[in-house]
Formats: sequence, C-alpha cells, structure tokens
Amino acid sequence: KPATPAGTAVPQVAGRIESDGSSTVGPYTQAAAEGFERANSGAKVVVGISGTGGGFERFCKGETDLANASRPIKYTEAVKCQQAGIRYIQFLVANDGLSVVVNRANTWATCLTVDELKRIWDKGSKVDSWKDVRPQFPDVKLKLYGPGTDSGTFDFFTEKINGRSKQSRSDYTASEDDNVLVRGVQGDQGAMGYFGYSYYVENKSKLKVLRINGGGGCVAPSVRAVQNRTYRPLSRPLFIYVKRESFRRPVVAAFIRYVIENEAKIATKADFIALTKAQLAKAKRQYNTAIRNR
Amino acid sequence: MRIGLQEDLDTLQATLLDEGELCIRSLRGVMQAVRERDPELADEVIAFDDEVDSRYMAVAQEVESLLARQTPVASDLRFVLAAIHINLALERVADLCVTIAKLTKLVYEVSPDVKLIEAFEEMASRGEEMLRVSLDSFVKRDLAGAESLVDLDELIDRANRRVVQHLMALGGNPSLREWGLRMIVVSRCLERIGDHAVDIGEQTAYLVTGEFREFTDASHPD
Amino acid sequence: MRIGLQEDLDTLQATLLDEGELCIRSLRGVMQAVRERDPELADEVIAFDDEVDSRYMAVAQEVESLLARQTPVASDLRFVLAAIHINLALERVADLCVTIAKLTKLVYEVSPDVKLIEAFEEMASRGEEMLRVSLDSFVKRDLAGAESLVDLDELIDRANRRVVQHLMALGGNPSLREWGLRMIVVSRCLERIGDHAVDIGEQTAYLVTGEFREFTDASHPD
Amino acid sequence: MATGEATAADQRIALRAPRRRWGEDVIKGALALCALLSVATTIGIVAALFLPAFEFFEEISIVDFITGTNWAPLFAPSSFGVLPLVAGTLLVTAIACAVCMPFGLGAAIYLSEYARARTRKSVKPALEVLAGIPTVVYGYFALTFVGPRLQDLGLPVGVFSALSAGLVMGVMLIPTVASVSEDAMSAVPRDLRDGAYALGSTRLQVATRIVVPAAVSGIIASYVLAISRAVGETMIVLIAAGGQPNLAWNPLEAVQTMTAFVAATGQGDTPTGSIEYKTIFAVGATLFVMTFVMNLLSIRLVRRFREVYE
Amino acid sequence: MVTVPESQTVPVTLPGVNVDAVAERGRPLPARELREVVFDVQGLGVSYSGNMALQDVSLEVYRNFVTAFIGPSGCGKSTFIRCFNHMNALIPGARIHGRILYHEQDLYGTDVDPVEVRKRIGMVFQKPNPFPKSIYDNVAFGPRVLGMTDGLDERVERALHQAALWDEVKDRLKASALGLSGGQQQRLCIARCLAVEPEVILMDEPASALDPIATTRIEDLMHELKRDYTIIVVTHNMQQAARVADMTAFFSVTRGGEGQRTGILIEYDATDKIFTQPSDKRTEDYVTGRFG
Amino acid sequence: MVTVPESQTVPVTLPGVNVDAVAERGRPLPARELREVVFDVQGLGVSYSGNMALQDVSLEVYRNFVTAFIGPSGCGKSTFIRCFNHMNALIPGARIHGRILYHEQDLYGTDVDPVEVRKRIGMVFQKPNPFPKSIYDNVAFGPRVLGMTDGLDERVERALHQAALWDEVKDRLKASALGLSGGQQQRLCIARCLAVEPEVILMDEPASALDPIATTRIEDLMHELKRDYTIIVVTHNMQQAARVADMTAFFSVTRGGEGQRTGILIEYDATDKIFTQPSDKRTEDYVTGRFG
Amino acid sequence: MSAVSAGLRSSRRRGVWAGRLFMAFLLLSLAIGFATLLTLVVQVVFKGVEWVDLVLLLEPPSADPQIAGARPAILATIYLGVLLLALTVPLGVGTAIYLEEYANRNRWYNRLLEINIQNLAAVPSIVYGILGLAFLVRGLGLGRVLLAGAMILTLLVLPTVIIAAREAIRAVPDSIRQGAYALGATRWQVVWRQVLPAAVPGIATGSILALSRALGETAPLLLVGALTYVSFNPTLLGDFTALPVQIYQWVARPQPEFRDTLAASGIIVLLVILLAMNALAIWLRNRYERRW
Ligand SMILES: Nc1ncnc2c1ncn2[C@@H]1O[C@H](COP(=O)(O)OP(=O)(O)OP(=O)(O)O)[C@@H](O)[C@H]1O
Ligand SMILES: Nc1ncnc2c1ncn2[C@@H]1O[C@H](COP(=O)(O)OP(=O)(O)OP(=O)(O)O)[C@@H](O)[C@H]1O
Ligand SMILES: [Mg+2]
Ligand SMILES: [Mg+2]
Ligand SMILES: O=P([O-])([O-])[O-]
Repeated sequence: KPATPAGTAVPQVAGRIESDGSSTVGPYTQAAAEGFERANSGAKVVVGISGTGGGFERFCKGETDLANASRPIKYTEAVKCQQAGIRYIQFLVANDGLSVVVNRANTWATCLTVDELKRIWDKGSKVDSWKDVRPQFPDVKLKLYGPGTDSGTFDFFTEKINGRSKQSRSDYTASEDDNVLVRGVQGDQGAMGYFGYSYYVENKSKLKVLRINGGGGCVAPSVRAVQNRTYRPLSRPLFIYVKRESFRRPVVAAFIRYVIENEAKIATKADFIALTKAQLAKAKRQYNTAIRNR
Repeated sequence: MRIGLQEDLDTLQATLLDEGELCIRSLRGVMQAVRERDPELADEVIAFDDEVDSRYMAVAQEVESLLARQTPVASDLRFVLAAIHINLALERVADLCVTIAKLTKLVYEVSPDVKLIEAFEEMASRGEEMLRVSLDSFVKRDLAGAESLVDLDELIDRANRRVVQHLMALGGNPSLREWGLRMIVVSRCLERIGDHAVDIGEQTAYLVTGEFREFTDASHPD
Repeated sequence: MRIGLQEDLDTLQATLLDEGELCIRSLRGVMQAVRERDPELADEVIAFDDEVDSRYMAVAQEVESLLARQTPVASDLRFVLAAIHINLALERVADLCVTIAKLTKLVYEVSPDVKLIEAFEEMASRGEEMLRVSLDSFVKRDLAGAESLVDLDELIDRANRRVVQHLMALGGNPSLREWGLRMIVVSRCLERIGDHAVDIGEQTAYLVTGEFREFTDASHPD
Repeated sequence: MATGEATAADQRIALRAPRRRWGEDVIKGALALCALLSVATTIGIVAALFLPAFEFFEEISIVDFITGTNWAPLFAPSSFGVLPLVAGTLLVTAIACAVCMPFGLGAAIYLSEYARARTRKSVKPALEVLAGIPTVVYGYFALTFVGPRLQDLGLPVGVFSALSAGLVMGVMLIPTVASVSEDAMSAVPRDLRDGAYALGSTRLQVATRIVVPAAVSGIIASYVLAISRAVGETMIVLIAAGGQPNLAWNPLEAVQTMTAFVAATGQGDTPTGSIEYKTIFAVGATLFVMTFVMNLLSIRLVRRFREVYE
Repeated sequence: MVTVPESQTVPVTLPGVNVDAVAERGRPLPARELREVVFDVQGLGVSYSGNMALQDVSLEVYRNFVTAFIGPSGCGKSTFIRCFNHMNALIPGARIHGRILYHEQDLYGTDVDPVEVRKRIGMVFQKPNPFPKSIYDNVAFGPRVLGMTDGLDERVERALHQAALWDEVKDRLKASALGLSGGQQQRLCIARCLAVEPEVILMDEPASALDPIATTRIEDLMHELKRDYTIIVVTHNMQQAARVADMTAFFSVTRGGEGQRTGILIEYDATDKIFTQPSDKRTEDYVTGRFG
Repeated sequence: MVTVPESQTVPVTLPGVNVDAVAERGRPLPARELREVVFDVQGLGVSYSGNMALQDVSLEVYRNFVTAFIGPSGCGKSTFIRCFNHMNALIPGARIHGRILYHEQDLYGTDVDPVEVRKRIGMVFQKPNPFPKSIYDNVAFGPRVLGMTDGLDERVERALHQAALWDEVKDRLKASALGLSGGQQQRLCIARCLAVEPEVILMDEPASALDPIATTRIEDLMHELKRDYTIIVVTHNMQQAARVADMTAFFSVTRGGEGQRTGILIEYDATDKIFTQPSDKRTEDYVTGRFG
Repeated sequence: MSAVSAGLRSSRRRGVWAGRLFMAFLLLSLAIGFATLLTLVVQVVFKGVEWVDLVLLLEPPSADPQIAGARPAILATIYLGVLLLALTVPLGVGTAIYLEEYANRNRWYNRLLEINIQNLAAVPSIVYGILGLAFLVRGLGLGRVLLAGAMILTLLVLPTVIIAAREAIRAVPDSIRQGAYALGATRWQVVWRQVLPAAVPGIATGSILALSRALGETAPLLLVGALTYVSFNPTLLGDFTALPVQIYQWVARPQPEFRDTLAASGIIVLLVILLAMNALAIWLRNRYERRW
C-alpha cells in the first residue's frame, strides 16, 4: 500500500464512519475515504448511495455519521433531525456545474439563455422543435433528457431555471443514471439534456456542451468558470453533513480534516470542481470552530 | 358375456346332440337287422359306427380346445365335464349297437323266438326313449326329466330279466341254445343302453345341482 | 414352475393309482369268490365297491377343482382329460367285478366246470396284468408299454372265445345251463376288464402323443 | 415369523403404542411454523405497503389516483394519475410476452418433441443460464446494443424505448417459459403421442394438436410466471425504458413502469414522509394488488384446465 | 355312407340343435392355401442401437384372422408389432432388417410414407390413451389429420358403433373422453382407430390395464371386428390369446454371446394347436407355466 | 371296511404312488371349528367423505390360510384390505364403521396405535414399490424404523430367503433395488414386509403389474408363505384367486338411490366352492365371465 | 376395405412443407435465446476480460480504476449465498414438507397458505426491498447489515424454493410412502428416511437455481442498504456491499474505465459464480435424477 502522503503529520486514528446519501456526492466521499483509509489503517469508511433524501432520512435517525448531499437540507428534513436531537454541521466540499449538452451533430445551438432554457423545460412547455426555441434554428424535433425527478440535480436545475424546485415539464426521458442520459443525447440529433459536470467531462468527445447566458454572457461550464462563479446560474455546491455527536469521535474529525486538506485532489479524482479559496477558508473555519466546540 | 365361450359351449352341445341322434339311428337300424335277420343291414350298422365315432372325436377335440382356450368354471365347467361323460356314454351306446349287430350276424340263420324278439323290440324302444329323454333333459337342464330315467330304466331291467328267464326256460335245441347264448348278450346290451341313458341323466343332475350323485348304485340295489 | 398345479396333478395321479389298486384287489377278491363259490366273499366284494366309488368321486372332484383353479393346457390338460377317462374305466372295472360277484352269488350252489374256472382264472390274471401295465405305462408316460396292451388283450379275447365255445359245447344239464348262461356274462365281464385296460392305454398314448387314436376299433376288427 | 405362542392377551397390549410419540407433534409444529413464515411475509408486505399507502390516499383521492392520466408526483405542481405507469408496465409486459410466449413455447416444443435426448440434456441447462444472468446486465444490453440495433433497422425509435426493454425482457423470459412448458410437455405421456402417430399424424400435428393442448395448463402456468416476472422486473426497465410516464401505448417511445418508478424514487433524494415519498408505497401497493389479482386469476385458470384435462 | 335309410325312421328331433349351424361353425381354420395373406414377414430382425432385439422372424398374417403374439417379457413382441406400422421409426437407434410385405408390397421400401402406412394399419395401445379432448374429437382426430373431413359425423358415429360404444356415449359426445371408464376408453381408442378405416388393427396388450369385465368386452369386440378387419394382438395373458386368436405365434428369448438377449420366433400355428399340442418343447413349457 | 384280506394278495405296487401322501394332501379344508380366526370382521363399512364405498361386510379370516378377495372394479376390495392395517387412516375423509377384531381385540379401539398394527400386519402393493435404496437397505428399513436393529444382517438374510430372493441377490445386496426386474422387485417388497416379522400379510393385486412368469413365482411364494403367515390377497385375476387361495370372498357393487355405488360382500366360501359351485347367482355370473 | 395394393407413397406435399416451416420456427425460437446469450457474453468478455485479474479479486474498491477491486463485494456475495442456502433450504423444505405431507388440503387455511405462497412468488423483488427496509432494517432494528440482506433475499426466494421443493416432493411416488407406512414407520420417519432422500435432487436443483437468481438481484439489496463503498471484508452483522450492487454503481460512474471495463469484468466474475452454481445444479440433477 502507498505510504501516508507526505506532509500530513496527523497521528493515526481508528474507527468506523458511516456515510450515506447522494449518489452524486458518493464517488467524492468514496475517493476521500479511500485516501483516508490508506493514511489510517485502522479507519473504515463506508459509503452508501440512498440518494440525498434517503441519506438525510438515515442521518436524521442517527444511523449515519455523514450525509452526502447534492443540495442543502430541506426544511422538513431539518425538522426531523431536530426532533431526533441530531445536530449537524454542513460542509461544502466541492462544486458541480450542471452541464446542458446536445448532440454533436447539432450545429446550430451553441449558447442558450436562461429564458430559452425555461421555455424549453418549464411546466406545460409546448416546445417540440428546435425551431420553437429560436426561429433561426432548424425544424429538428427536440428530444429532452434529464435526471430522475427525485434527484438533487433535478431540484437544483428546476429551481434555477424554472424558478421553482420540481417545476418542470414531465414529457422528457428521465434516468437516475447519468450515463444513460449521455447515451440518450449521444444517440439523437435533436437531443438536449442536463447532468453533472463530471459526466460531461468524461464524455466530451461524444457530446457538445452548450454555453449558458445567465445574464453575463455565454459561458461554458469549466473548472474556472464554476470557481469564479461566471458559470451561472447552474453552478451548484455539494455538501457533506456531519453529525455533531460523531464529530467528537477523533476518526470522524480526522476524516473531515482529511477532506478539507485534500479537497482539491479528491475533487479532481472524482471529476468535481474544487472549492474556491473563499469556500475552502470557510470550510476550514467551520472545522476549527467545530473542533473547539466538540 | 364371453361370446367366444358361449359359442363354443353351443357348438359342443350341438355336436353332442348330433351324436345322440346318430346313436338312436344306429339303435333303430340294428333292431331292424335283428328283427329281419338281415346281415347286410347289420354290416351297415357296423359301418355306421364310424359316423358316431367321428362325432365322438369331434366332441373330444372340442372339449380339449374349449378347456385349453376358455377356462370354463362353475356351471360352464360342469357342462364341459358332463359333455365328456355324455360323449363317452353315447359312444358306448353306439358300440353296443355294433355288438348287437355282430351277434345278429352270427346267428341270422336261426329263426328267432318271437316272444324274445318282441321283448327286444320293447327294450330297444324303451332304450330309444330313454336316450331321447336323457338328451332332452340335458338340453333343458331339466332335473325332473333326468330323474325320471330311473323309472324308465327299471322297465328295461325288468324286460331284461324276463328275457333271461325266458332264455333259461328255452332249453334243448342246440342251435337255439347258441342263439340263446348270443341273445342273452344282446339283451344285456340293450339293458346297458338304458344304463347309459341313466348315466346321461346323472350328468344332467350334476350339471344342474353341482353334486356328484349316482341315481342307482350297482353295489347298493334298492 | 407352478407348484400348485404340479401338486394338484400329483395328487390326482396318486388318487387314480390308489383307485387302480383297489380295482385290482376287487378283481382278486371276486375271482376268489368265483373259485371258492363263496357268497360271503362275493358280498364283501360288492360292498368293497364303495371304496372304489369313493376314489372315483375323489378323482372327479379333484379334476373339477383342478380344471376350475389351475387352467391346465397342453400336456397338463391332456393329463387331466386322460385322468377323467381312466377314472371312468377303473370305476367300470370295479363295477364289472361287482357284476361278477352278483352272478357268482346267483349260482354258487352249482359245482363249476373246472376247465371254465381255469379259463376264468387265466382271464382274470391277464386282466390284472393288463391293469397293472396300463397304470404303469400311464405313470411312466410309456407309449410302448401302453401299446403292448393290445397284444395282451388279444389273449383275453381268445380265452373269452374259448369260454364261449366251451359253454356252447356244455349242453344238457339245465342247472348247468343256467350256470353257463351266467358264466358267459362273467367271461364277457372279464374280457371287458381287458378292454378297459386297453382304454387306459389309449389314454396314455393320447397323453404322450397328443392324438386321439383307438388302438382297436370295434367296428373295424383287424 | 408368526408369533405362534403369543396369546390374545399379549397382542392386546401390543397394539398400543409403547409411548406417546411427542417428537412427531413437535416436528409437525416446527414445520407449520416454517409455513407460517410465508404468511408473516405477506402480512409484512401488506403492512409495509398499505399503511403508508393509506396515508397517501388520505391526501390524494384514490379515484384520481386510479383514473388519472398524468403521472407527475415529483413535479410541481404534482399530479398523481397512475395510469401512465400502469400503461407503461403493461406495454413493456406485452412486448416481453410477445417475444417470450411464442419463442419460449417454440423452444419448448423443439426440446420436447424434436430434439434428441442428448441435445435436450445439454441445451436445456444452457438455456437456463440465460435466466440466471443478472438483470442489470440485460438492462445495459438493451440500452447499448438492442436500442442502437433497432435504430440501425431504421425504426424511429429513441435511445430509450419500451420496445428495446420489452424485447430484451422477452428474451430473458424465454428460458422461463421454455423450461416450465417443456416440463409440462415432457409430462404428457408417450402414449398420447404414439396414439396420434398411429393415426397417421405428422410430427407437426402431434406437437400442435396433441402435446400442446394436453400440456396447456403447464404452458399457461409458464406464461403466468413470465407475465408476473415481466410486471415485476425492475432493472431492465429502469435502465432501458426511459423514465418517462407515458400513456401513448407507443412501443417506440420511452415509458416508465411501476417498478422503475419505485426503484428510482426509492433511491432518489425525496425527503421521506413527504407525500411524494409515499407515492412509492401507493404505486407498490397497486403493483402488489395487480400481481395478486393476476395470480388469483391464473390459479383459477390453471385449475380449470387441469380439471378438463386430467 | 349313412345307408340306414332315413325314410324308415321318423326324423329324430332334439331340441336346441341346429346341425347345420354346427357344421358351419366348424372350428378348423381354412386351409393354408385358402387364406389370404396380408403380411408376409420374411427374415425380419430389429436392432436397437446395434443390439438385436428380435431376429429372423418369418411368418404370414392372414386376412380376417386374429393373430396373437405371446412370449415372455422382453422377447420382442412389442418390437415386432410396432414394425407393422412404422412405429419403430419413432425410436432413435431402431433399425429394421429383413422384409415385411404388405399385400406383396415392401413396407419398408423407399418412398413408402409412414403416414400412409399408419393410416391403413391402425394401432391400439396397452394403456387406453384417449386424447384429452371430447369423445367426438377423439374419434374425429384421425380423419381430421388425414383430411377425411367429409361426412365426419357419420364417420364418427359409425366408428363408435363398430366399437360397441355408441349406445354408451351417444348422449355425451362432447364430454371429455377422460371421464370414461378404463374399458370405455379402450373401446374409444379402438373406435378412433376404426374411424380412419384401416385394414389391419394392431393391438399391443390392449386389455392388460383393464379389469376382467372390461377385458371380456374388448375380447368380444375383437371377436366381432375380425369379420371386417385383420387383427394382430400382443398379449401377456395366455388365456386371452387362447380365447381370441385364430393363429398364435410364440416368441422366446435366446441369450447370445455376451449375455445379450434376442427374441426369436419359436412356433407359429393355429391357436388350438399351440395350446393343446404345441410342437416345440419351449412353447409347451411356456403355456403350461413351466418356464423358468 | 376293506375286508378283502390283504394277506391273501401280494402287495400291489404301482410306481409313483404314495397313498399316504395323497391322504395327507387331502384337499378339503379343516372344518370351520378347527380353524383359528385371525380377523373377525363384523358389519364393516367404509365411507369416503360420506359416500359409502363398502357396506356391512362380515367374515372371518383364518390363520395360515390364503384368503382372496375378488370382485368387479370399484367394489371396494382395496378399500377393505386397507382396513386391516389402518392404511385408510392416511386418506383424508375415510371413515370406518363396524368392527374388525384381530385376535379378539378391536383393531379400531381407542389406544390402538396404527404403527403397532402395521408392524404386525404387513402389506404388499400392486406395483412393486422398492425404495430407491440398496437391496439391503430396503429390507432393513422396517426393522430399523421399528428399532429392531439387533442381528440386522441375519434378519435381512432370513427375509430374503423366505421371499425366495436370496440366491438371486446375495452377491449384490448393496446394489440399487431399482435395478431388479419387476418380479424380483415384488419379491423384495415381500421380503421387506417379512423382515419385520408380521403375522399377516396383506397383498393388493400383488402380481397385476407383472408378466406371467413373475406372477407364477409370486403365486408359488404365497403358497410357500402360508405355512408361516396368514395371507390376504386382492386380485383381479380370478384364475389367480382360484390357484392360490383357500378361501375366497366375492364382492360386488350395488347401486344406491342416487346412482351411488356401494360394495357389498356377496359370498365367502372355500375357493373350490366359489369356482365350481358358487351358491349365489351373482358369483356364478362373475366367475364365468357373464357379468354385465 | 378392398385390397390395398398400392398407395403407400406419400400423397400430401403440403404437410411436408408445413412441417419444415414449423421446424424452422422452432429452431429460430431456440436460436434467439442463444444468440442473445452469445452476444451478451461476447460483449461483456470483450470489454472486461482483461481486467479480470488478481487486483479485481483481491483489492477493495477505489476511485482509481486501475487499482480498483471488488474483494468485499465478491466475498459478500459468497457469504450471501451461503447464508441464503442456510436459511432458505430448511425453511423452504420445511414449508414444502408441511404442505405436502402434513397439511390437510381440505382445510381452508391450508389452501390459503398455498395460494399465498404462489402469490408471493410473483411479488416484484422491489416490494421485498420495501418490506426489508420497513421490518428487518428498521422494525427489527437489525440495521443495514449483511444478515438483513440475506434475510430479505431469503424471503424473496423462499416461495420459489418452496414451490420447487413441493414439486420435488410431489414427484416422489405415493407408493414409496405407502410402502414405508405399511412397514410401521411414523410420519416423520417416512418423510425423513424416504421422501426427502428421494426428493433431494429436485430440491437441490430448484434451490440452487432460485439462489443464483437471488444473487443477481440488485434492487432489494439497494433498498435494505447494501453500500457501494466498503473497503473491508464483510461480517454477518456489519456493513456490506454485493457484487451486483458494485456493478450497478460502477456502471453509473462517468469514467469509462468504471462504466465499461470494470463493470464488465465484475459482470464476468458474477457470471462465473452463477454459472458455477448452475453447473452444480445441473450436475446434481443429472447425477441423482431418478426414474421410478
Ligand atoms: N426403445 C428401445 N431402445 C432400446 N432397447 C429397446 C427399446 N425398446 C425395447 N428394447 C429392448 O428390446 C427387447 C424387446 O423389447 P419389447 O418391448 O419388444 O419386448 P416385449 O416382448 O414387448 O416385452 P413386454 O412383454 O415386457 O412388453 C428388450 O430387451 C428391450 O430391452
Ligand atoms: N381415496 C378415496 N377417496 C374417495 N373415494 C374413494 C377413494 N378410494 C376409493 N374410493 C371409492 O371407493 C370405491 C371402492 O374403491 P376401491 O379402490 O376399494 O375398489 P377396488 O375394488 O379396489 O377396485 P379396483 O379393482 O379397481 O382396484 C370406488 O367407488 C372408489 O371410487
Ligand atoms: Mg411389450
Ligand atoms: Mg383396488
Ligand atoms: O443522488 P442525488 O444526488 O441525485 O440525490
């Protein structure tokens, strides 16, 4: 096994950490866990992918130490946690840029405005052809692909584009599995879809990403654009929620520390976008406060 | 219903009755020969025995085949066993006729004693009647008919005894003596034809009741 | 091997042989009675017939039961059919003995003709021999033995003819005449015992060869 | 050996059991308990599905649920007409049946009537392997192989379609149908075949007019099994059918089935306790009721045919 | 010969006797020359995957006779009877040697269609095997598959009449054949076979699964049918062969070199002959139950 | 009686005759008073779910006799024989009325344990049903379940000897019983039953699945076994009953009000009597094949 | 019925063609299944065979596809298999025995039980997942542990195993049971010593085939909490993952190394495990298959 990364003089910790939640964040946590376990041979981290909602449910029942979330906790969930006496700290661990993609054979569309996206995706939308999006587009049938209605991605996208979470037209092909969406877009000239940045990155050669005009001009998703917040409004944060009680356990604290310290490396490994300096600083602050208060 | 079996049983009975008829013809023929002292006719009767024998053989063959093929039991079996005995009895009757015919031939030159001939005639016609009755009651499974044979037989026996007395009284004349010696056998033959008819009756009784029983027992005369 | 069948067949044969033995005893007894003019002995022979009859009945019953139960075919069936015939023949032999006994009783006061008695003795001993040979060859399924009976029978027949000649020559004496008339029947009875032995032989031949065949035919004398 | 000396009195005692056989009763009890587990399972399923489902129906009219033609529980505003899911389920099932029924039966006929004993012995288990492949694998096969091939054929079919999912599901079910039907057909006594041959029938006539009718109850049983497997199948539709509730009855389009909805929503990030979350149970309960009714019908049906033919 | 002049005697009448009938019903079979040969089997042998099950059988089957095959188990009776209508062709590995001429035509010649053969030569099996269909459909099955659908109803009725079943089933032709008793089922199978108007009926132990009463009825039926058909029957029940058959063939088994058992024909003769005076010791031993 | 003095005559010797043996083998059965009653059946009836299958049967079964039950199909023979060892208890819905005394003890009394009954009263079935185990294990099964494991080997050998099977299987006791021929299998089943030393053996059509040769052997065996056992046998084969049984009971069927068929005992007598002079017309009709 | 002199030649060309067409259809039916299987396997093997190596078998999962393995998943799948066997076989066979040997089928509750089991067999696996989540994980408080997974899979396959075991038990001929009862065996002795040994091959193959299906299940395991990243070996009461879950997760990854190659190699491993089990089932079936 590779040795402990140089520079981390943290003493070895041991113990088990339970995490569950978003399937989007799962790979991130997993990558972190892998490195952490390598550094601390007595530590075990397990990662589940029950979905953000499922993760919070378990979390608020006290079953897990960490909840991976592709969106902030909702009010109803927070209430549940409170009722169960679960207190937690929210760590922002990475960024994601939801990418809107079309088929590579789509020669006409390069940049869409948020309004245009809303016209396409909003509830009751009758946009069936690219021509309906913009008159100069050809009359190619528009085929839509999007994530499952219960995913954080869907919530985020609908909120930012359509103005209200979950408000969306429903006649599109949905899949929990973003690879499936990739396939869909790849196989259909008139296709349009949206999903996490990582799926775009890994499939750059098969897809064409659209630039989004969120008021500040056309911007394509990229690490830079997300980090400097020019890619709007589809940059989104990814979180790990930590139970305060668990945080008292050295192994959990050590894990969070490991995540914060190695955030950029982990993000790259998992195809996410690393935190901005400000975000990282905030995370470190949070961590330190937590350490003090535990 | 086992059609094959019933057919076979019917055939068997028919052959037997056929044989019975031939026996009766034989008896009539031989009595005519006795009455008319006709050696040719006697010869014909002797030859006619072949006819009866062929029926006898046919019955025997049919019985064997039927037993081998049909596995008769209970009354069917009794019928077959009765048929065997009746067949034998009839064959004997025919043989007795042949014996009479032969005896007749030996003494045909001798002019016969009329009374004796009359007695023979009577015995023969009684014998014929008995044969008829016996076969008839066999066919009808008629127990009473079969039992009536005992009384009929008594009449033949009486005639036989009269013949013997008469012959004994006859005396003297040497040619007549030989004739008498022959005739006593003829009488005995006729008497035995009655016995055979009684045998047939016994078989009928056996067939009907399922019990072996001799109507009369030679060693226990009533 | 059908044990039950073979046992039944064995029993049947044993009963038959038993009956045969009794017949032979009967024959000896009645000859003694003839020789010694002993009416009591004659009565005993008459009574002894019951013994034979019981065997006769036993055989008949066994045959019926065997046929009903065992379904014999082929040689087994022929054996049973032969047994029926042999049983009848033996019973007749015993009956003939009874007849002789009765005749003896009728004439026991008459002092007999010595030559005739001798002839009877000869006939009886030949008859006994024939019965033995017939049963023996039956048991051994010995065709040659059975066929030898024809020759033996010829001897009895000859004796019978001699007796008849002799009786015919006897003449005169009225008491002797009655005696003669009775004795001709005795002779005939003895002769017929031989005939029955031949019948048994014929059954043996049938059993062995499977073919119906009369050794001699009354209507076709050779 | 008959115990010759034993008196009647001895035997009087002997006919009683020497001792009570407790073990037998205990065993019977234990076995009955095993059987009761299945009852407990059913009760559990009913409770797990129907209690939340009742809560759901307190908020959503059951009539709307059953008769509604728009399924958008997780959209805002939401809509809870289950018919599109039912339609999707039925459509995919129908396609799968269209594949597995004739071809499964064909394979069964081949194996039982045409193949030699040796061939049968090796082919049947090989076919059964097909039934053992994880359904995830089939799902991707449908998506990455069958779908594109359908497009290659020039069909106006999307990447996701009821058709490709149904076809693959059908193929997956061929061994099920073939195996159960073949068992039923092998159980048709040789006598019947001989009887038909002896009347001058050809092999075709024997197979179609004698063997198949005589085995019909087994064949129906295999069909029912296949249908319920198709209705209950999750992964293939989840991956390949496209998660789009659709009442169009068009096999070329994407559909969502009830199982796919339950599976997708079950692992999504819907907050538990929300009305949206309870739809899982409402749909699950509907699915349960559907399969239950179908099963009762099929038990009836199979029994009727049994009565006629046995 | 009978020269005793009949005129001299009053005709002797005995009740119940029909002497002519006796003569007509005469037991002896027609002489060999007068019999019409249906099958002429010449040196027939059958092997299963190389093992000879039956060897060198030659015999003639005559028209309107009942011919029975008897013999110990495994002597190849079924194998033999199945040769007559190509049923062996259904058994993988079965091979036929020698010839069977059917009306002088080679049954195994090239170009002979088993379907045609089976149409002319019907078969009834050991266990009644009615199809799980209605009584009517059972009988109509054969005509239907053979395309003889004209006047189907009459055909079915005729066949059921011939099989002595009509009266028992005429009110429930549409009922399932499986509701019939065993004996009725077997008669139905016979009717089914008669419906295609075969010339020959093969029966492989047709009554061995039936009780004695049903058996009797089947035997009676065979007795009836032989007026119109030629019947070949395999039976384990010697009494049955004895009762129904005109000719009987006795088969037995020889043990070859490596303990291999091969069936051979021992004796073929009139049934009476077989059961009263078989000419072969082995036949005698078998029929008297002294085998083995 | 025989007063013809034997001394006067040379002993008559005829070959092959043993007159004593004849007397000993005398056919007539022991008188009724001398027979030992094993089963005393009194007014027995059996109903299946309320339908009377058998009614009002009373008879006595005697020790060391073979007692046969015959009758048309469905007359309740099997039903009856299964009453003797509680096998009906395994059929749901079967109810027994009346009594069976076994050595004067009520077989259906309270406290009677079917297992004990079945130990004393063995049963052999229509189709040979060897267990799919080795020959040895088949025979040893009964002793083992009954805990009679002392001297098991001898017990097995003895049973096989008694069943006349030892010589045929002694070299392959460990081989599967399914490799035996049908007749051997049935004898194995008999051996299996003998191994638990029953007093009575019930046989329900024990030879109906066998060929004639195997049947003969089973019949011989029954003949042998009756010396030590009491045997009750149901058979369809009347000839078989006639051959093996000392006593025969004939059952028939009456049709009740609603076409319901109930079995009744018609006649029970010595076998000879049944087959030569049955006292009931129905028996006669049945045994002569004139039934129905 | 005039003499048939010719016409044994086929007269029906149409029938021949129909036969050939039908045959083609049958072959096509078979081919579809095999073609699919072949394509599938070829695709998977083509993609993944290179990565089936010691790393895959021995290493824990990793974010780096190059060093990612599936050891915990493979082990857990094997554990699951063993646990499943240990749980389903006794429960399933016990239930089957109860239903076949003990339950009185005339009682409504037993009939209901049967229908219930048939119905459970058709309940979608996802519903079992819901059940497991509600009652095992939460209700029983078992947590998301291997045992809970095994238990839910047990419930999932139990109906199938019960049905297979019932079929196997039912296939044991009744004659075997009767034979054992008649020797004085108690009910349990009959079941344990005769019925079960005879039914073992059927039970084994049925169970294994059901099991191999269960091991390929993903959906219910996801619901009861199979995790996707577990780096250590599974324990009975600890967190676990399973091979199909692992595959499912890999497939959903954006990186092609996971999505295609690693997933394919995982599928190969799973297929090998399942094939081994199927092979075992087939071997058992062929080895112990019985003919009665
Ligand atoms: N399909 C087959 N494959 C191989 N051998 C066979 C086949 N059918 C029969 N045999 C063998 O051929 C021989 C004769 O069998 P066949 O069935 O013709 O005998 P059988 O006389 O009809 O016997 P049974 O009286 O038992 O019906 C036997 O040794 C048997 O094992
Ligand atoms: N288990 C059962 N349940 C209901 N009825 C039954 C059962 N067993 C037998 N019967 C009925 O009882 C009657 C007598 O049957 P049983 O089997 O005793 O007759 P059998 O004389 O043995 O007939 P066979 O000669 O056909 O064996 C029949 O009418 C039958 O339908
Ligand atoms: Mg055969
Ligand atoms: Mg019965
Ligand atoms: O798994 P999610 O990130 O879509 O909740």
